[in-house]
Amino acid sequence: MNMSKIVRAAAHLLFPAILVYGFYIVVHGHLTPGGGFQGGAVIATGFVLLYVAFSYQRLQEWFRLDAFKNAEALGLLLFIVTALVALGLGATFFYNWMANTGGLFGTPVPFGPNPGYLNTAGTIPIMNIAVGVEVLGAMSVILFYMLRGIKGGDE
Amino acid sequence: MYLNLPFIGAGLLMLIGIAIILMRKNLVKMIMGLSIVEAGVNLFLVASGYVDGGIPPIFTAAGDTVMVYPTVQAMTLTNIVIGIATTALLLSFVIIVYRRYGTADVDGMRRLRG
Amino acid sequence: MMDFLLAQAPALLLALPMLGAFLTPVLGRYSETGRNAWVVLVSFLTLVTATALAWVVYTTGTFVYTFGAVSPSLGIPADSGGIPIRILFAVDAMGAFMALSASIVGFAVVLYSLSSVRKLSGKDGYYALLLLLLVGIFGMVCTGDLFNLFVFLEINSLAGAALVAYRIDKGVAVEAGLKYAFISTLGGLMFLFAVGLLYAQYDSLNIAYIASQMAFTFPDKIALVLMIAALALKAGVVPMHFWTPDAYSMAPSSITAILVVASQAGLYGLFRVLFSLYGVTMDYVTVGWIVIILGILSMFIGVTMAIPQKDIKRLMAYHAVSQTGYMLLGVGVCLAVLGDATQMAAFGQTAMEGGIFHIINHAMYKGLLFLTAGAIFLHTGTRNLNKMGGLGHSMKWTMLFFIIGALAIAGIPPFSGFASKLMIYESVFAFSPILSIIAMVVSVLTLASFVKVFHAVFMGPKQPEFEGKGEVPTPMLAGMAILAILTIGFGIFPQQVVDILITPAADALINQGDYIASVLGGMIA
Amino acid sequence: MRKIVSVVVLLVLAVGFLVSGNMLDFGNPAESGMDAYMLANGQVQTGGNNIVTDVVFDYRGFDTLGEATVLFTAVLGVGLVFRRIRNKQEEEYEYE
Repeated sequence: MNMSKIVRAAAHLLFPAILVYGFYIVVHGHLTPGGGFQGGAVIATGFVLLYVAFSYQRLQEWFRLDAFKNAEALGLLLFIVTALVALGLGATFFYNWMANTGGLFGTPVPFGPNPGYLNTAGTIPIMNIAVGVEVLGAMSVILFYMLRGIKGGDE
Repeated sequence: MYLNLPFIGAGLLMLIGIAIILMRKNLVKMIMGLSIVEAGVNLFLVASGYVDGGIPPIFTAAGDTVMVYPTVQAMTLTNIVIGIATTALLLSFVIIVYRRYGTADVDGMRRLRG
Repeated sequence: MMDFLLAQAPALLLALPMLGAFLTPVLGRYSETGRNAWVVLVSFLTLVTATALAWVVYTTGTFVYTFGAVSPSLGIPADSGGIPIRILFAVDAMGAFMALSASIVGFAVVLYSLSSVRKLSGKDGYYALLLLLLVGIFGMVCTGDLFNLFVFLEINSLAGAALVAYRIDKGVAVEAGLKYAFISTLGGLMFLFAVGLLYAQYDSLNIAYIASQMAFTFPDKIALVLMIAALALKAGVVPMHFWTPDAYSMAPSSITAILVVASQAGLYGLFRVLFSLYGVTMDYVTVGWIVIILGILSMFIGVTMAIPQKDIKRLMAYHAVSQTGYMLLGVGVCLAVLGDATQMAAFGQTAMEGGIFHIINHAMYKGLLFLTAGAIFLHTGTRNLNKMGGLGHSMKWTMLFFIIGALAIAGIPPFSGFASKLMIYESVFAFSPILSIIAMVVSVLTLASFVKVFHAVFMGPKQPEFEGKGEVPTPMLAGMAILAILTIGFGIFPQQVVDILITPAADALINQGDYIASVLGGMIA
Repeated sequence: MRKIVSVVVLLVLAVGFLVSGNMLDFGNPAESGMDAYMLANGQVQTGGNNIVTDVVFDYRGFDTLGEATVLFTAVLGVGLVFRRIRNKQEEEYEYE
């Protein structure tokens, strides 16, 4: 059974919107509610939407499983390397070595309500993006494997 | 003025979940019961950090009022992701077991003696 | 470089296997040998880091490492009024001791599985999950933070369950993995509810801080019961041991050896909760007796269920449950007399040392026995004792290792099992004679069942269908040799091992005040 | 028999959960200063407005690394369970 034209057109339109919204949540994690995990999960729903609207075979044509595995490994490596750099700088594991240093994401933030500037919070945005990519990859790999398991794929 | 209702609700959720696990035979239903227990624990965690009249602890365009405890929400976030991971793994095992035994019933596959 | 390793040992102990696990699937796609070399390198470096950590802890006392602070020992920020804010590792003698034994068995298992898994598929996942299982064990063993203990408990359960379900073609192993994952997750959730209860009352997740503020109210009692249940379930103690025989027998033998250490990490968590979190604030006599009863039950039911078993690995799994009973008995006796200085000096200290010494001994000889069972399985393709026989002719080394393991588990003098069991017998006899007699009877039954296994597997005429295959390849023998040498070494020099390794570990657990002081920097609120 | 055991277990757990839950005071949790410290210094020390994200990635960042590892373990487990067995040679061992 496959979906009607309307659903497929809607899916085509909605998928980019989901991607943009998901990355918004990931990147603004330290300013608004959200963060790496929530944003990654939102983006993963975009792939589920494509699977529901189109068939599993079409999904396999568009995305290779290895691409998601690479995304996952990249996200995790970026996360642990960002934490390990603090070790290199003589502080402890997971020290926020970019906060309040004025560089990228380094603008100091005074206490109290403020409209929220993107260029703050040291390593937190980097870790947010790393975890967002990792969760995006992980959820999609789980989706692909379970679909292959249910559909018997090309076993 | 909430008379500890959230804690009672969390306890009831956990009891319902454990009751489902003990009473039901179908594996998929037992995994649903496990998710209900997890939801109960999450509710209990978030409720244990609530401060009367507190707002979420985000300073972007926020008033200078009482704020809710942040640590508990970080714990709940972690527990939700762990819930996703365990449920995904358990369901994958159930798919394989169903394909090999033809049934997802706990009694049907008693090949492993206790 | 050397002082960098020593200063950052706890962080490196976790970061190295994690980095190894993340890179293994990526390397695996390009070159098979490259990935194997990478896994061996990572597990060896982890062994080096664990020894460095143990050396630092044994020379300079508890190692407090704070994650995210400017310097490792800055556990309590100056302006926080004596409250630990960040996650901190409080690696005392007991934690370092467990981390050391886990890394030794881990390295032996990696060497062993180089050849035992060579012909199977999915090796990337296998090696990455093995490293993650090690990460789970190290995290549980070193942490000083309750929620951190829960997170590593979950890594431990998931990695273990996925590895138990490694042989997916027959479906039985997947069912064992399902049962193991299900029960462990339920236990983890109960543990998290207990952590939530403690957080709601003390607004902190740090073991030392909660211990200093502990008022043992009713929710604390519930939290204690839930934690004992969840961690005893993870350790495979009797009322909740249903997953142990299935998981240990269905998993590949190399994984079973490390699963034994994983369940001992659960046992360590139980001791940490009993001694460091609650300690003297709870009525330790009743809780001590509960632990003793759990120990006796585990011992007795474990052995009686083991005698009639046909499957060699299921038999050994039940023996693992019964040996865990010995550890619980020793530590339970010490807990029961925790507050009473005279009895503690008389036999409580030796009971505790016997229990802890038994942990590392059990990890060594039980791991050795499971690795020999794996070698036999690789050779004969079956685990049914009735279908084997006459293997002694063709598998000389495996037979030797099996003899060492069997005699050690039965507590025969020259081997390590005897040293720790003797300490347990002496001290438990002074506490109450009946328990000691039960322990001795169980030990005799253990010897009986292993003689039966030895006879069924190695003696008898040479079987025709096992003709072709000779001894197992050398990496497997190397893995087994490491554990065998340690089993003999701990058996021949028990007093030195006890004085160097075990006594500081027992002291670290017993006097809770030192633990709190070392973490809170003496500022007990 | 199984029904009686599960009912007894449920009752015991019911007492444990509900009574201990009810003894806590919803609305004003314990006050040890840890959360107050994070609320007061979260912005200044880490620079992020969302204190929960500060806790998740900076104060308790190690938990989040552990949790990302849990997700990675689950993916490896699922990948291991659904792999395709190429050589049939693995199949011919016997479970009693």
